[in-house]
Amino acid sequence: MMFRCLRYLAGLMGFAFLLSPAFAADPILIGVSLTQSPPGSVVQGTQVKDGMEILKDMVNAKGGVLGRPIKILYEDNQGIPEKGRAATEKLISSDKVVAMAGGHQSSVCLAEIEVAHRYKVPYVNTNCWSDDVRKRGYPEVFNTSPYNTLVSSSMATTLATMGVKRVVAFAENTDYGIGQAKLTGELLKAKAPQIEYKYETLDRASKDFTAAVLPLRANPPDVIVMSMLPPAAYLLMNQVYEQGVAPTAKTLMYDGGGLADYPDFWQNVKEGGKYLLSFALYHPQMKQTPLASDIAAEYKKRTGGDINRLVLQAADSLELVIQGIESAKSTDSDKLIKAMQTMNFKSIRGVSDFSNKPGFGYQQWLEIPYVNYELTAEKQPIAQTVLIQAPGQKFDASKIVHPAK
Amino acid sequence: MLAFDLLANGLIYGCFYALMAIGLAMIFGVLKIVNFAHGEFFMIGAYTYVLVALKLGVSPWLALPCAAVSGALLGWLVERLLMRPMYQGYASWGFMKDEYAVVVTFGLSLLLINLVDKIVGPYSFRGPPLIDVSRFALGPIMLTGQKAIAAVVSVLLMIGLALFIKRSVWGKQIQAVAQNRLGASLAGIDATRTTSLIFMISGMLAALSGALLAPLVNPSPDIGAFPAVKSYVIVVLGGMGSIWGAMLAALILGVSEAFFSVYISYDYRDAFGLIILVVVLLFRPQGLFGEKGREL
Amino acid sequence: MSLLTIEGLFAHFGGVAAVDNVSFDLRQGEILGLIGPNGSGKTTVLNLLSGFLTPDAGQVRMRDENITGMSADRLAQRGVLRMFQMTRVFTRMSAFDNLLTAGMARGLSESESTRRAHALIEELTLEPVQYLNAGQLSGGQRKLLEFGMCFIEPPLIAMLDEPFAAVHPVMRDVMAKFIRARHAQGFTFLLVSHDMPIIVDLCQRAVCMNAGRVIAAGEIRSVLQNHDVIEAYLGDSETHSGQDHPPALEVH
Amino acid sequence: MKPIHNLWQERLRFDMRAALVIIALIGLLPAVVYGPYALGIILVSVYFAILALGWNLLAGYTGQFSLAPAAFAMIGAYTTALLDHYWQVPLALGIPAAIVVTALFGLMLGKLVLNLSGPYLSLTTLAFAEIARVVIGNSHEFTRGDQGMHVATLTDNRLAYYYIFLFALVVVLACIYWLLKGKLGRFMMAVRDDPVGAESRGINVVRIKMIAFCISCSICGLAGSLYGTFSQLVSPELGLLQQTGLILSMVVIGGMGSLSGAILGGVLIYLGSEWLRGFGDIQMIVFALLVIVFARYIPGGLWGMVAARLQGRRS
Repeated sequence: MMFRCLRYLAGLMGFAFLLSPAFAADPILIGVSLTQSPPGSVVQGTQVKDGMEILKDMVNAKGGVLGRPIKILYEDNQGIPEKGRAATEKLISSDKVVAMAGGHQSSVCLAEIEVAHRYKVPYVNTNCWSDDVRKRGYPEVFNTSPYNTLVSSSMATTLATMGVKRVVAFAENTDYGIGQAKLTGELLKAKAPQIEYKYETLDRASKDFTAAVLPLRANPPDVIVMSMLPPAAYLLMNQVYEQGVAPTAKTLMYDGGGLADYPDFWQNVKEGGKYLLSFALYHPQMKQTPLASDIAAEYKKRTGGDINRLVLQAADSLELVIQGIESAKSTDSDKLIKAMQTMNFKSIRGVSDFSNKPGFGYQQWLEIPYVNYELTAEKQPIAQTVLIQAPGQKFDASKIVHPAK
Repeated sequence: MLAFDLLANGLIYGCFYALMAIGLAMIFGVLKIVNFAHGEFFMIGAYTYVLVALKLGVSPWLALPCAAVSGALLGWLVERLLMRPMYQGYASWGFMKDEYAVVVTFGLSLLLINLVDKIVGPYSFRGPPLIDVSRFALGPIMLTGQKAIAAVVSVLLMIGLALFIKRSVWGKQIQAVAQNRLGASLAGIDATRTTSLIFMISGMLAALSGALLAPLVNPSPDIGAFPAVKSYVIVVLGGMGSIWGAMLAALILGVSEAFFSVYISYDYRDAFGLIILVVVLLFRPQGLFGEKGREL
Repeated sequence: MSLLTIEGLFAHFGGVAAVDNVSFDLRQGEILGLIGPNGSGKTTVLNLLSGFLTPDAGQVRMRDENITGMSADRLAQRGVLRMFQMTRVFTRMSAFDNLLTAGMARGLSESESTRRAHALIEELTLEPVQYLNAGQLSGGQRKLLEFGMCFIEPPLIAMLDEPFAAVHPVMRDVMAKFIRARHAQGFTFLLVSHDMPIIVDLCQRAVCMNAGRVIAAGEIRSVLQNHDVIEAYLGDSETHSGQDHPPALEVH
Repeated sequence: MKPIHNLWQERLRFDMRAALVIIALIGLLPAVVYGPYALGIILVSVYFAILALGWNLLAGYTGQFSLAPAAFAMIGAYTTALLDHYWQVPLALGIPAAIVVTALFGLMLGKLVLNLSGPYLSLTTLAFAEIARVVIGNSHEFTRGDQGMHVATLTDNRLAYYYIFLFALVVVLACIYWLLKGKLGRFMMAVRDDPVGAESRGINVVRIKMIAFCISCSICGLAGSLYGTFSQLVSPELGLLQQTGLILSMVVIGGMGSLSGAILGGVLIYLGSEWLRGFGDIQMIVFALLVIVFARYIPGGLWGMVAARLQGRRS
């Protein structure tokens, strides 16, 4: 009798033991400060969160890192630098996270890296494009995110190869927008001085850009570059279309913000989106690592939508932390930072190593793969878009389609 | 040519502004308080329109009245639950009216924004247009069908309102209460009921303007901010509570904004309306069309 | 000897001439009654004299200084005080504090105004309520309080706007007593009122206005017997509360 | 058993004592709270307490319902930041400069609005607040737009900073107390209760309003400037309308026209909203509901309730 009880007990214990071993150990905390409520871009925040969650669950299902599960603590920063600063402060100093990740708005990043720098905690920048984030030269900050210089130079090349004469850029009044527009201008001056380029800053909070668009009606440029984010970008596209400025046989719009794969893109722009020329960091035709495809599948399963670059970027920034911990064999932040600097990072989007030359490339994954494609029909999923520039290849202007009139 | 375009667009947006602002002006005229949640009335209207039309697949033309109803309902609730204590009971409240109103409506706007953000989600929707003419040339100016229709509807609404206020019994009662609450109630007008009517109208107009603009401004939970600030400016510009003043001020604002942003600076465009306001107040403290009453 | 001289005062609201070429003078140490039917412009004259309105034309001289259009607070500093028909006390301060504040506003030291405040509280029979917020006082008590606020630092001229309207008889007597006492000490009053009996027994001279014009001025009885005055009162469409039937009746 | 003396000075003294007690309690908080983050939070709550005091002086005591406190905090912060960024002015000068500049802005705005009444004043100050924010937020070249500016800091020691803020709070409180107990205080309340009456008694209403306005503005400026140096970041968001709304609700919930009320409201509400983080992403909803319920059902504010109790016991 007694003996049988013991057997049951043993059996139970054994069973309990079989339950995922990871959760025996206390979790590794990783802090994420993102936008979950207005005025910031909640659209971005949501996708960052999705990406993080998916990868985290995958890793934990495989038993976590160093035998410990990953736990992500989210803080809402409303896209306000000040709030971001406070959130980071909280995560680092009171929740004691081993690393920060997920930053997706340059203004906020710039505030947050100050904190990370002060506490010497690694900070992985998921989607802050502004070069200033790198130029601060903080050893704690690692950038798996694309950066304005990359985008601008690619756009400059594009414009040069397209052989256009006049270009007008609309930039939102953030460091991302203005930074990109300025940079594109400078690079154009170097690459193709014959191109006449000017940019206009628009208030991203504004709802009516007609007044900015109207002056273009008299004499439309060949390309209108957009360095803007939703929702302002959507409104601008609609109003440009409404005023008949673009897309036309003469004028196309060129998006430098990777808009076209936002989940709410088509529900916000209708005809305006057709013929949009887009710089993009993700395209199904890119070479995908198996992990990336798994994530895409999982994302489809969870949200029913197609994967997009931001989700992957988010996963990537988490992946960086995980690999760092694994190669450092510790969660101690100094060791972690060392490891992340020295190891070579197998990114979800292809192997990548960080340059450490000061300036825009500091601790930046330089060769982020990108493409240029054009949307040739309404409601067109990314997979069916026309690649004007396949990954790693030259921009082929001959593939660009113009509307009949 | 460009000037003409600007004028046309300015006027159209002026109409939209007017529709947004009138409701605020009315509340102002009657209660002399700032309704900080005015922008959220707009937002609720826009969302009702979008959701009813997109999710329930109802024709936009039916979604419009739905939006109106939602706005009126919200207005009624606000008056009933939050505003009433200011002029009923709470005798001691006479002196803390302003602060109470501001704080309570501030809380309300915060509540509504975040409720919608959590329930409907943060993504912005583009409302379905009332007519599917994506763009057409009206003489030299380009318009979307929606913009044209919206402008027409809002003009009609304003005319309707003006007639309602001038002709109908209710309208007369509103005027009475606005001029002298006590006097009106002595004359046997149910001031409380009139006030709640005003809130309903105000909410309805804001909601309608939200619905009409939904296809143009792609509402998101925080959409309310821009109509709200514009409306505040317009109301002061037009002279507190003067409906005609508000309408005119709205048109002026719309047009001058358009020109300012092209010929002076786009960046400071939203500051511009406010600058006009400051200038006007320097010379006419009672606003453009408000008339100075006798003190004492 | 004349303390205040008003010459050809005009004031318009939009098209309406509320005060139309009004001239009279106020002598040192007298109680001048300013009477007339509703809407005859009495209060407007008061507002003009106390600096709450600036006349469109005309002149106000105190002694030989021109004080036309001087702001209310400066006039008050010079000793031209006025009381309101709708009392204007500081509702969220205690009655005592009201007096104190009034005193300090006239430039008295705190200790001095405290001393006088106590005295006035006593004279005006306000002890029981002196620590209540003025907002909690009855209409009559507020009027008394206003008297106190005017007199905490002796004014050159005290202008009273309908001090007796809607006041309990007892209070009214206290006020009348107060005015008489002050008059005896040689203070000057401008008394706007409907209440004929009191006008008659307080004032020596009176000015009667109608439709913004002065229709009669001079020794009180002569004014009350003046044909235009009786006309004005009888013709006055609104009939007032009991006490002022046509003034002439008072006289015979 | 002496009567309840409803005398201004007495009430003020009582209020002041209570305020000092509250501050003393706040001063002891660091003994119980742990870690720089927690310290940071109570520090920010003190920041709001200062703002609340500043605004309360204007709205609660002088009855001028300005809607620009946050804007003035922002202007103060930017003054210090710009001086630091362009001319490397030491904070020892930068912070006083913020006080002066905001006072000047207050003067300008005051000249414009103080002859306006109630709603006009509110809306015009609101308009001013928005102008200030839009202009600062869009002058990328000068203020680096909504990217915000990096500011020097007084010290990296959190605790030290906490007591710097507390000191500032005490100084502000002392100044306000000194103001209120003199002539000026009485005149302010006279203006609040009845401008016309006040004028008729010989009070120069506009001048009183103007003084109150400038002082209140410069208090907000000081708070903002200090806050900037603490967070080492100033951004236009400091001047958001929501911030003003927050300050208003602090004062109203704490109790208008009361020193301790403002401080109590400032500290409690901020701590509360931090505590609400526990509710995750519905914290804003809960907060909004609390604000509404408080404003609706507790007119006198927290202080109203407490004071009634204490006064009652004293009699």
